[in-house]
Amino acid sequence: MLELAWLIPIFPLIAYTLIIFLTKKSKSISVAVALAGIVASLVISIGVLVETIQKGITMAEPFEVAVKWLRLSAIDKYTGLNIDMGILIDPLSAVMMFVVTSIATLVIIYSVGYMHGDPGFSRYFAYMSLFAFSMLLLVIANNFFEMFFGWELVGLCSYLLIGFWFEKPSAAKAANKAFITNRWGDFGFMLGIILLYINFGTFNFGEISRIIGDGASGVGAAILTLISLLIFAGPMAKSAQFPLHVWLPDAMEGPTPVSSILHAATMVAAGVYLLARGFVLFNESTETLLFIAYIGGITAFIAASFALVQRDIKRILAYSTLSQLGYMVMVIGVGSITAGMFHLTTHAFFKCMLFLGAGSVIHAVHTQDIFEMGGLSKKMPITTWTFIIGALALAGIFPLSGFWSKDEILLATHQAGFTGLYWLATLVAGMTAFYMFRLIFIAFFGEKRTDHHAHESSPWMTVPLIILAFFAVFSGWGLVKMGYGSMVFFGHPHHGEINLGIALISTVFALGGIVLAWLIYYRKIVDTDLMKQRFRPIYNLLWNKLYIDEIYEWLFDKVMLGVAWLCNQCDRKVVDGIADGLGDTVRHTGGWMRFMQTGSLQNYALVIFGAIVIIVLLMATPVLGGVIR
Amino acid sequence: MITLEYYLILAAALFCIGLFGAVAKKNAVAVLMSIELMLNSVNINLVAFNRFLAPSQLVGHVFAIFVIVVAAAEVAVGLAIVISIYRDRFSTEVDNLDWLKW
Amino acid sequence: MNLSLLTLEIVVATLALFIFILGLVAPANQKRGIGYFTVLSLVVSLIIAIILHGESGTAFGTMYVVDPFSSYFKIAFLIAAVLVTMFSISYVNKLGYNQGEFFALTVLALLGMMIMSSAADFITFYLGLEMMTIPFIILTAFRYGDKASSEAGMKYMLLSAMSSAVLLYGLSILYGAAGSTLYSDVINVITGDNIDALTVIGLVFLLAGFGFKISMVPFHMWSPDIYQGAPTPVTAFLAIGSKAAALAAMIRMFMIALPETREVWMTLVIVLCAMTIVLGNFVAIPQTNIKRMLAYSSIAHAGYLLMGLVAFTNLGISAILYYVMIYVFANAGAFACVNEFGNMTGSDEIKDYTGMWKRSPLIASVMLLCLLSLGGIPPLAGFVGKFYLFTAIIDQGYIWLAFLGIGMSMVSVYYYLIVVKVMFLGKPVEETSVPVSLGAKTVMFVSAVASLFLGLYPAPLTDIATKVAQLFFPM
Amino acid sequence: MLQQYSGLGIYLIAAIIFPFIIVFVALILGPKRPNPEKLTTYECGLDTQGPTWVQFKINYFLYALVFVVFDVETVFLYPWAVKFQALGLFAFIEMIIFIAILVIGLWYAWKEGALEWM
Repeated sequence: MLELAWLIPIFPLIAYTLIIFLTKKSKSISVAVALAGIVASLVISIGVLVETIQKGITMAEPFEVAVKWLRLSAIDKYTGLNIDMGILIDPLSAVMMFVVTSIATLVIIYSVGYMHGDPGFSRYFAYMSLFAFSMLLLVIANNFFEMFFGWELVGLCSYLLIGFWFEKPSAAKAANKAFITNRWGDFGFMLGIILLYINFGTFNFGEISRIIGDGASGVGAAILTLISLLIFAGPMAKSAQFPLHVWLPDAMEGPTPVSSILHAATMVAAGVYLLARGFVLFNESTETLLFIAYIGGITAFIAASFALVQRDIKRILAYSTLSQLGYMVMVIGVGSITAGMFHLTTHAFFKCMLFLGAGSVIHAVHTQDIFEMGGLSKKMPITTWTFIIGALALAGIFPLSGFWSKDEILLATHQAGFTGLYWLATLVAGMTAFYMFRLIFIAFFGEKRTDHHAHESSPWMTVPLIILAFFAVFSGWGLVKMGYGSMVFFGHPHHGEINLGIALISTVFALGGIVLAWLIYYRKIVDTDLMKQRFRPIYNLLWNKLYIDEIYEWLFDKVMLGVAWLCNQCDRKVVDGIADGLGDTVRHTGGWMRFMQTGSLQNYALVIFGAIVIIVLLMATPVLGGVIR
Repeated sequence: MITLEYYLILAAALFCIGLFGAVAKKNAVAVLMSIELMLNSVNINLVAFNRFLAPSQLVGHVFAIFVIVVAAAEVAVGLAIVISIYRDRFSTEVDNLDWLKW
Repeated sequence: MNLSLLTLEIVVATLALFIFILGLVAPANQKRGIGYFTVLSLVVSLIIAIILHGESGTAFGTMYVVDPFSSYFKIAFLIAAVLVTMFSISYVNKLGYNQGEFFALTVLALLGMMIMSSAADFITFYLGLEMMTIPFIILTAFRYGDKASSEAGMKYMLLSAMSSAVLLYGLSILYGAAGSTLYSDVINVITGDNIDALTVIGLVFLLAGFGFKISMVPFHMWSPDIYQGAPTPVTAFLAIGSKAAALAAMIRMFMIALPETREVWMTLVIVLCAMTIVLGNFVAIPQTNIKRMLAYSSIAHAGYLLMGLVAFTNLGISAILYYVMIYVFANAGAFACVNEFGNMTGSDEIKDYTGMWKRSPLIASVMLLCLLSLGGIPPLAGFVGKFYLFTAIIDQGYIWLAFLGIGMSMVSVYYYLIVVKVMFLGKPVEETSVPVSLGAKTVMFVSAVASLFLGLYPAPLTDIATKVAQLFFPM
Repeated sequence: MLQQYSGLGIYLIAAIIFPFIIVFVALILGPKRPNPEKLTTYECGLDTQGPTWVQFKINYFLYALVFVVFDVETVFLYPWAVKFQALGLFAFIEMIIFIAILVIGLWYAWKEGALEWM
């Protein structure tokens, strides 16, 4: 099986090509092709996972194959540029690939029901396959460059899929926002890996960790910090960490299955995966790790607080995704990739399920405002119960999957001695439980507010929900039993024993959140509007997400477009301006500078010759080395 | 005794006069003529250098001849375009050439 | 003298004259055939060029050098010419007059580029330059009765005449300093220690002349106007060929003749390169006319290409070579789209591209590919090219320049996305579909496939580029 | 010493005498019938009316352009002619090609009607 691992990304690519070039016309065939592609990858990745466990392939001795992709031989004193395209199979990538393929399969099945009757039906499945390809390429990559390649591709797919319903201007706007925000992250990432290459002479993960392990890198601590910080810019954008988190909530403009797989389960987790993959690098610089940890903590907290007041079901889930991603990044920052990846895995399942559930709700009631829903528990039992399971898992209630991974995170944070972050995280756990059950009590159990004719969705949509629910319940416990900690780790294997104290505290917080939500939104012991009035400023602050978007909009308009405008003016007007201005001044003194007012053509000429004169003068001065002696 | 410097200074002066004309003249034909002046200053340079530095071979002269010929071709094209512009706008003023805004 | 070295040039020159005659003798109703003939014969000469790419030697003493470097660029020019002529056929037929002249002049310009790429002597270089420029001037003003076109022609003619005067003045001074016009002599005479003020001035003038041709800030100002006013195929050829040819000549002159004077021009080139990148990218943002936008983006790309020269290493030069090739394909594709759309609607305004996805999926998708390739998004070729260049300069320690370059390429994505957004995410102003001529279809297909393939599997081309670049940095 | 310039001297004398002979011949052979028409001053003597900068006919410029080009191209013929013996066959063929190209240009001008005064 391992030899076939390289096929895992290829199948979806083939599916994409087929759909685009051949089967675009026929919806059913396109679906079949997309499904076939992803299922094939799923089968192989299961095989790979099993074999990885059986053969005892560890992080230390991974299975690696590579082909030359770009070879520029080094000419004596000039360094060359050697880039491979390879596959790297170790528990980390094996598990990740299983997660991606299984979720992609379920989501594609779900989409058949969800996208039914959409004009862009085939195009949708083509994009989905393309995304699967890029994501798997990113996961299976054995070097930073290849990873960056997939990284950019998933960005492109997310752009295409967010803007899928481009009739909606908001969708178009969101797509651009997401793409451009991510470009700024990639900017750092790209610069980082180039610097990395210049200093280490390789992109390959294995070789880099070897070089660092031997301590023979001869790279200064400062430059290592710089590199790791630059690379972290990538995850900050992709995993929507504060302050680059603004694009993710808007990304909910896309179709809900897209939000579930790209912007909840897998793509946004790519940043976390990168952190785990390149951890050896980040581990070299304590400053970077500290930065990562606190960025994660801040994200987790502010996102949870935003989620408290949202009305849009998808936005609530989006902010909870943000805060969970914050968890993962934070815990990797404190040094435990085990906990981070563990939570990534469990979160992928239950968050994907929550989104699909939300999708099925939206499909039924055609609104996203939870205050317009209510009373759905009767009409859509399956959706309701799966949703509740997901919420419980997210809240981290024993024995659902979320409990185990969240406990891991809290434990790791506590053991690493970040007491502040630990209490913050625990608090966030409570907030999470609160806003999730606020959602549930309003949308599913609250009295019916508008007359929507909700009905349970088609089996295409419910079956994946049920399967995911199964994962949401058992994946955490199962992975612990499988000894996840001894498979995916950095340095020494990590055995996930339950620390009763921490587990208890977090559970108490979670239950507290649920009870609070129950009291406020089900029993209505307090008038929410009154509370809104009482805490108006805070409420507004949270409702407007601390005005961060507005600040960015302002910055973007004022600064970037301003600079553009300025350059443009320079290029257009200044020449004329100077010319005319001078012309005006000298017209009175005499006509000898009339030429200053001639048409633009001669102003170009003026600029050319003026530039020459200035350059010569500069050359004469020591500024440029005073080459004229 | 006239040394190389004289020629170079003459050429430089000629270049500058041509330059002034090129940016100062309003009439496209006049601009063309000024550009010719610039090219001729180059010719003076070339011939002078050849005479004073490498009189043995005639590279400078050959270069000058080529410059003259190419300049003639350029002028021919230039005048043709001037004519076509005149047909459009009934003027050969370079100031009027601002339809293509920046 | 071994004339066989000149086979390609002779073929192309004969072709140009033959097309002229064809334009004279062909009856008016059959003139459209000339275009197809031109494309075919250019393809043939491209094949010849590929067959002959191996050989090297010098002709006319050492005035004219045929080596891998020149062959590489000649192939690039030929590809550009083939693509441009392919999609210009429909344009010229729509124009309806002087088909023969149009194609003959295009081929003549091509000949000029070829001569530039293998000139190893000031005179030869100058002749090649003018042989390229004068046909371009005529082509720019090709639509008579069209004010924009004739004005663009006028501006281009006057400004390029001035710039060549400047260039010549510089050359004459260098000739004076070196006592010879042969690169092989110049390098021996002008060495690092005997640079006097006059030489420096000569170098500056020379750089200004080159800067004009490759539209390097602050000598770039002509290009947006000319690009906008000229007929679209001419704009395409101007953007691709003229720039590449000037760059080729510049590399050869600065690498072979004037490497000793690096301390003089390197700082200058670095500064101007940075200015070019910044200004080109930022000014492209507010543009409303797509040809102007592409003009500014091509200014920015001139800056990126100069990075390779700044690096002054094998890596840098090979990066330039690779980038030139992908730049040819990406731009040809984009301009083919612009051309077809302009043919039908007569408009180059970006806002008229609204809903292109509905009106012509082909144009929309090819435009998307080409623009993203120019913007440097994986897996398209532009990404590899940019990566290549940035690696080259960071390797030489110009991290700030790479930082600037990468940042600006992010900015560039922004204004490319404006077009993409308009094309894909907008309601079409009118539903009528845009017809695409066969030639343009071919160009679009070729350039799209090339941009994709060279991005997914660049190794073959990069290997060639590295080998060619070793010419300047022998092992 | 002087002998070698005698040819030149003879040529000079002939050149000076020849115009006189022509004028003389015209004087004795030409018919003389004067009338007022002929005796009026030539018209450029009149004071002009309207703008003096009249626009020339376009063909005038065309002639000018064609002339300039061909005139200057011939500059290459002089060095070649001077060194003809030394340069030999190869240069000869080159010059033939050069002239052939010029001829094509002329043909083009002709065909495009640059030479007709319409």
